[in-house]
Amino acid sequence: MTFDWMKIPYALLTLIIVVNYGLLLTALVQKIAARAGRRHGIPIWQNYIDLVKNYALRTSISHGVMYYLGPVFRLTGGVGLLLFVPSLYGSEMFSNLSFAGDLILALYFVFFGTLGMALGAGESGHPYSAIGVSRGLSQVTAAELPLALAVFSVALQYQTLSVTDIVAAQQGGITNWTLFTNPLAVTAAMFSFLGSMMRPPFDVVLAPQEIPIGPPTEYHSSYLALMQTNRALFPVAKMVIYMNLFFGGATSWPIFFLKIFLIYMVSALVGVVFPRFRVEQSIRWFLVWAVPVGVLAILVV
Amino acid sequence: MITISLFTGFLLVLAGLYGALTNRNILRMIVSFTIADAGVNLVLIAVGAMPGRKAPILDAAVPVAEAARRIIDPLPQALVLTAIVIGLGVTALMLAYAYRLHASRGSLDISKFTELKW
Amino acid sequence: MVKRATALLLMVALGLLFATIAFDHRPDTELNRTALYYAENTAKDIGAQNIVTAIVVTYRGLDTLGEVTVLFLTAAIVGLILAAGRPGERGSFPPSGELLHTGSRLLAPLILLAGVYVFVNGHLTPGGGFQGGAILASAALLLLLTDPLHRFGNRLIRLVESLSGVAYVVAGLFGLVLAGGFLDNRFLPLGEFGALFSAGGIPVIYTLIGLKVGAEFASMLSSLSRTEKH
Amino acid sequence: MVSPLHILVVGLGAAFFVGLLNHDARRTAFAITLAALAAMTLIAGSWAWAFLFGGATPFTILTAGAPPPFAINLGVAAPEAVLVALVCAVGLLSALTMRDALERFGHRAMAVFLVAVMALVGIILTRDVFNLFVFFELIAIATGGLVLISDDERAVAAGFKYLVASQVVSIAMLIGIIFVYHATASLNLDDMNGGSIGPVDSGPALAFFLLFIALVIELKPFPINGWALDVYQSAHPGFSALFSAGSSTAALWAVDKVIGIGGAPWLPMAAAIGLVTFVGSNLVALSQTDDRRLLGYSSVAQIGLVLTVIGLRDLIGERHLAVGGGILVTHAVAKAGLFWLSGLVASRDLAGWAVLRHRPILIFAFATFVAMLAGLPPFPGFYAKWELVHALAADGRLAFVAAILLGALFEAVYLFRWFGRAIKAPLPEENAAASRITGAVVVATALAGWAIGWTWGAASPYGNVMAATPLLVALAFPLLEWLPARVKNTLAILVLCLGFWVGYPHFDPLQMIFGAIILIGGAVIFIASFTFAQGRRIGFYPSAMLMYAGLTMLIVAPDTFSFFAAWEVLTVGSYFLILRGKESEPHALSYVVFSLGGAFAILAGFALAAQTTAPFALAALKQVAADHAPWVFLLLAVGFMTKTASLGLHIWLPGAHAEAETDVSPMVSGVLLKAGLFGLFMLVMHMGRQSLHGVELTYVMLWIGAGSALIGNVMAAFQEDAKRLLAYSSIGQMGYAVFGIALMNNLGWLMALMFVINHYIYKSSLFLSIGGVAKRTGTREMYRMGGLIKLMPLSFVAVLVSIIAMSGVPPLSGFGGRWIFYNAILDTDARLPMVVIFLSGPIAFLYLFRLIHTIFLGQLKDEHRRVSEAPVWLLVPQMMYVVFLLGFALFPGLALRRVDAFIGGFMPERGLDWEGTTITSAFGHWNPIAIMVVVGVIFVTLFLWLLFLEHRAQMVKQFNIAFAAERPHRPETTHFAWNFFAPYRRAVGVLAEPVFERFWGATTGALHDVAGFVRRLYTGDGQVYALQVVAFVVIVQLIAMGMRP
Repeated sequence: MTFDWMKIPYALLTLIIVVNYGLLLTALVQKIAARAGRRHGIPIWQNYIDLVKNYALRTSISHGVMYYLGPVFRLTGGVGLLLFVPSLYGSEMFSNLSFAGDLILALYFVFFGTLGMALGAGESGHPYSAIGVSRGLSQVTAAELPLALAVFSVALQYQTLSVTDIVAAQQGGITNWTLFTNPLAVTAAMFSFLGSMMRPPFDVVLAPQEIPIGPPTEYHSSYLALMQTNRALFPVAKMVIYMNLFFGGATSWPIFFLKIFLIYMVSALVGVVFPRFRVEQSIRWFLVWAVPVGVLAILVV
Repeated sequence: MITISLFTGFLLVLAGLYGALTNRNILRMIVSFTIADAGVNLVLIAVGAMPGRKAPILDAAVPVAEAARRIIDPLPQALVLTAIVIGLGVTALMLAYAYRLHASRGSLDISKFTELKW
Repeated sequence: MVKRATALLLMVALGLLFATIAFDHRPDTELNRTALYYAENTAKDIGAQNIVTAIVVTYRGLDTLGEVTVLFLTAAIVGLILAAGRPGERGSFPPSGELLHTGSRLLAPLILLAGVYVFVNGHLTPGGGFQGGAILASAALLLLLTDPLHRFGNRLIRLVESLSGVAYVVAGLFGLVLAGGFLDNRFLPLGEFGALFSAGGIPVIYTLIGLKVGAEFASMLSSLSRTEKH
Repeated sequence: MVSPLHILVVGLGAAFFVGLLNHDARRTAFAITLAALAAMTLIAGSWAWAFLFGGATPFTILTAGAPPPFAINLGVAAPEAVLVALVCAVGLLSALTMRDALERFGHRAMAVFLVAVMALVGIILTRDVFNLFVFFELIAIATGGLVLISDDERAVAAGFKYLVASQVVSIAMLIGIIFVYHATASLNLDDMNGGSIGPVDSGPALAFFLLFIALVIELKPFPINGWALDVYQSAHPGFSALFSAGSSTAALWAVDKVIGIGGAPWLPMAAAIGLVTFVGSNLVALSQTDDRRLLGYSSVAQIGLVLTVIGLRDLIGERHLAVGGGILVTHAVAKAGLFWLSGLVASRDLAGWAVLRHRPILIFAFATFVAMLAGLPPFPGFYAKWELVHALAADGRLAFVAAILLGALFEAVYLFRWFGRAIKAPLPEENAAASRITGAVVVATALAGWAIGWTWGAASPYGNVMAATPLLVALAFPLLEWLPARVKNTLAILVLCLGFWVGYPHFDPLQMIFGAIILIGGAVIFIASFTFAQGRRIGFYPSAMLMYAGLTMLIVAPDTFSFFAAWEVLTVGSYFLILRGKESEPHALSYVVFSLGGAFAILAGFALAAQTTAPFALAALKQVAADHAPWVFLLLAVGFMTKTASLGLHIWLPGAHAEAETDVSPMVSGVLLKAGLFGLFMLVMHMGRQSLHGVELTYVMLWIGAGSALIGNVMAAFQEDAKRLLAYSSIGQMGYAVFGIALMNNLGWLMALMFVINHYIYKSSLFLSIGGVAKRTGTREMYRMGGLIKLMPLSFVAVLVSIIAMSGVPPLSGFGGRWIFYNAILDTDARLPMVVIFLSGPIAFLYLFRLIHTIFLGQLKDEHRRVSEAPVWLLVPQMMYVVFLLGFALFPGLALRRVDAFIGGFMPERGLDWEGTTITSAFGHWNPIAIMVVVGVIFVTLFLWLLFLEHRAQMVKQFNIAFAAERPHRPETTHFAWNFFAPYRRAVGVLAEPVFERFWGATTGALHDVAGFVRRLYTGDGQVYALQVVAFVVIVQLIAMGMRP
């Protein structure tokens, strides 16, 4: 096959844009959440400071190979996820590496980083990591379900698995968005979205109070830095998929930024309103509320 | 005549069986069986019999020429001979068994010999 | 009680079955073809006056052989059983009365003679090997009664028992080789109808049967008598 | 040729002559007895040979030089010759095994024994009904005598009970005979045949009924056979052998001869009694613990089955002799062998047979006999079962089929339970009673069994199972048992590879996939077996090769018969294999019972499909008549899904796979499970969609597949035992495959095949790694392990790659399966089952992570600090699998392109496009190489960056963690592993309820209760038994009257 080498710099460009946007966005959302809680909150550039600091830290230890590779897996997952889906519709420049695969690839690649980091965290031997992983996996099995159903319903709706085609089908007016053509699917998907954003009420995995930040407990310095990068990158990458599937995609960066911000705000708003679920509660919640919607979405489409 | 012996035979069989099925004493059972055997033999003979005919012996009384019209069916008689002997053999055998059983347990009650079951 | 009731019930049912059989039974007025064949052919083929004998010894010789075997088996097994359970000590028996003694001395030979007569004439007159053998055995019984401790030679009995048996089989084979088939009596000349030495091998076979039956009964009796405790 | 008459003559003459000897000459007497029996066997054998191979023609032997019916005559034809030979041979061998006893009891006993054998011959040969009676009486009396030749005091009572019963029988028989004679004017069977007996309720007919029922009672029908069972239990095993193999055989033949007199109206009665006996006796045997009595029950049952065949002779036609004979011969040989074998076992308890393990050759014989009785190939019983079921199904007597197969299943249960006990019970100290003669007799009998199997197969119209090359190769391995295990192992590998090389040109793409997995895959697993190849490793290679032989025969089978034969072969082979595990006895049993149950379903399905055509090509399943096609589909599907351990039929799998030996687990998981999938493929390819009462069966399969996937995964997530976890995950994986097949579209099947390949690779790899870990750590409980990554790095890598592949995360090959799966379900409209599949998808992550985390990560336990890497021979195949996985991930096309094209031949819609490196479906695309490259590049880049930042990172000790600011002191308390997914269990624990286990447990429990209740009929009171006999006569008559119009 012939490979267009120009894709690489373009991909890198996308990467840089998204990372920076992610850093700002997460900070902004945290600030908003803080304000909602009548606190002052962090400065908008806080994430940059943390990142620089952690990259600069040199006191570093390792618990073993998997521990060492954990962050690499994690970030690879994030970057890969971002690059396997086109960011901007109709722009050859930002279609990234989507030639490698379609929607299914993206969906399954989500787990790549999670798995890798879980393994890394596991080798640290810290019980909190293991507990965090246990909770995270348990919750995700239920949380992923509505999304899978929604995605499948959308795929059925448009009879394709190619992200580009799905976006194409939504062009020409806001009413063509899946949001309006297939509201059930979108509802189910957004439920699942809440579950996967690690924000209340579904943040028991990180559980900042009783088990300091869950799986990554043992990570520090530049390990942590890689993860923070990912933490900025990953949600955006994920939301790109949501945007493409349900909200008509984006044809230019401004629209891109706007839509992503709005999608993020959903979970942020829910997060400031609701208290935290225990794992089994959230699982039941997904099975009782989200899954039926997804099933409905599949049946009616 | 034939009918009578036939019924008698059957009655004997029933009586013998009844006895064998109800008497717990082994010797009584054996005796009952001999009664039943006798009944069976009687039935055999009765079936062979034919009204107004003679025993199948071709002496002066029954010339060879008219044997066909004068004698009764000889076959059942031959059979009954065998049957008798066999019955006798079995009876002897059971008696011997009765002896052994009594020797082993000091009792002739058949319901006492039930180690083997299920 | 339950058992008796069941037994009774069963007998009734069985009785009904038998009754149907009996009521359906119609005695023949004419000989059926098997009987007819015997009636017509015995004289010329077998040469025996007593058709029953002819059937027993020849036509259905195999049955008779089996029959003899039954006695042989019984004798052997009775011996087996009682040998296993034989009491060690021999009780002393009261002397049997004078009358019995003399009587038996007088009778035993006669009885033996009668027995022999019965089975030698089996092909002419009623009677035959089994009856004769039984009579012989009764002689043995008599002797046992008169003197329980006296054992007439087991060896002799066993000899007679086996030899007559083997001889019987051999006689059967003669039939197979010299005449029409196994146990065919015509390996000897038929002789003149009605004479003592007639009907081919029948007298021989019946004699053997008589001896064997006698021997079997005798051995059975003696084994049984051994079980007598005191 | 010597006339068969002389068999009688010799027997009788010798008996009389032996009587002549006195007690001291018992050596001579025994010599004469043997000589006589040998002579009889010789004569009989020569005639059997003449009739089977010499083309001799039937003839009659006259006695008394007069023609029948006026004199007794004997008839000799092929069946008589064979049966007589059988009886004489059994007599001879029994005499050998009874030597001590016979000599102790002296010449009388020997004479009786001779007469008994002679009389059996007489029963078989005579054509005269009264003569039959005489011989029966001889048997009765001789039995009465021979029972006493026993060390068991209880034998006396048993003998008396037997005599009482036979008295009743003989009374009925005599009355019957005389009236039948009166009605037919003859005593000659050939003369009386043709039903000249009036209407069925007339006097003569009732008389015949008495005669007939008397003969039937001679067969010891259930449930009025207590007297016979006591004899079986208490007599000398040598005599019991004759009693079981000889008496019953002769009596059966007598029934077959006599039933002709009454003619057709009486056949149903025979069939019914036989069937009741077969099922009932096997049922009662379930709760039997005394080995000889158990054999008694089994004998009764087998004879009942033959009686059924006799009763069905108008249906089966002239083959009824072949069918009945097949069952009868198998039964006689096996039962005699087992009785003789029991003579070598001191204890009467089933577990007592463990003593045989001192002489493996006897175990081989034991296995042979069990296989024969269970009707497994290549023994005559197998062919008979096949033909019988086919004949019945063709006639639409499905109730019969069901009953027969049920009874056969009961029998299999107690036989295999017995065998398993013998193999697994603790080995007693004292050696098996060292009677060399008996041992030799037993072994000779077993070999004779194989020989009969061969000749029978050669004669059967379906072709000879034993002649199949794979089976021959497998059967060669028992002969090589003396070789050291390493040699045998190498040999096995070579054989498998050779097999693939030979088959390669002939395989179609589907067979190619399965063939590669079975043969090449099998060979790879054998590499791991080098680890355990110390000493001889008796029994392992024959079993394994038997299984592979069966699998090979399965994929190349052209017609239903060879397919079914192969199925049975692989089942029994894998059973022996599984049974080798330490704790595996109960699980092996449930495996074999489920498998045989499934096999019976398959048999019924094939029979229903084939109707009368034989042999029936698998391809002909297309043309099955529409009215019963759905049923065929249903039966076959159920049968195959027992092997794939689909929901409801899955409970055997976890134990069987988990308890098996380390190198056996991958064989039975990675390879064996594929047999079921192959069957399903065969089924749907030939029969397509079928719907029953408007329910589409493939749709039901979808649900079952989805359910299996869900339950399998959930259960796996909750296991503490690593191998059980893997076993449950197999259930889940097979669920996916079944689902794919049931999708009934191109991609669905492709996905199923993808799972076939992937599952073989990663499941084998995982079982080997985990096996290695278990071997080193001495436990399979995951929470007892932990932190092993540093000690067993290679095992860790193998597991890591395997679980990434299994989880379906890109870039490894599992993703291909998922991708095809999504495209496949887009093609169908069956949406609800998909929800279930979706639900089960992510759950895989739970158990996979748990597997690798709790074993290799976390805290190392103190007792494992010295653990070393797994044995090299275990690692070699694992590394090969890793390479496979990567390779298959990069180039799935290599395996799948041709299959895709092949499937296209069955399916309307198009499959995938394999343009260059991109794989395109109607909905999306996927480029494995690109994915691998992209991910690789990103990963490496980031890794280098991290290396640049963290190159001075220093390794720290185990407990150097920020654990609430203080140092934990014990790995046990720090290693979070036990009940890892507690919250998940709290949420969905209801799914882990052992519903099906309870169901099957209740079923078996109920059966045993019934058995325990029914057998209270056997009070042990001889009088009650006699009462039962009379009652039987009456009741049968009443029922018969009730049934008749």
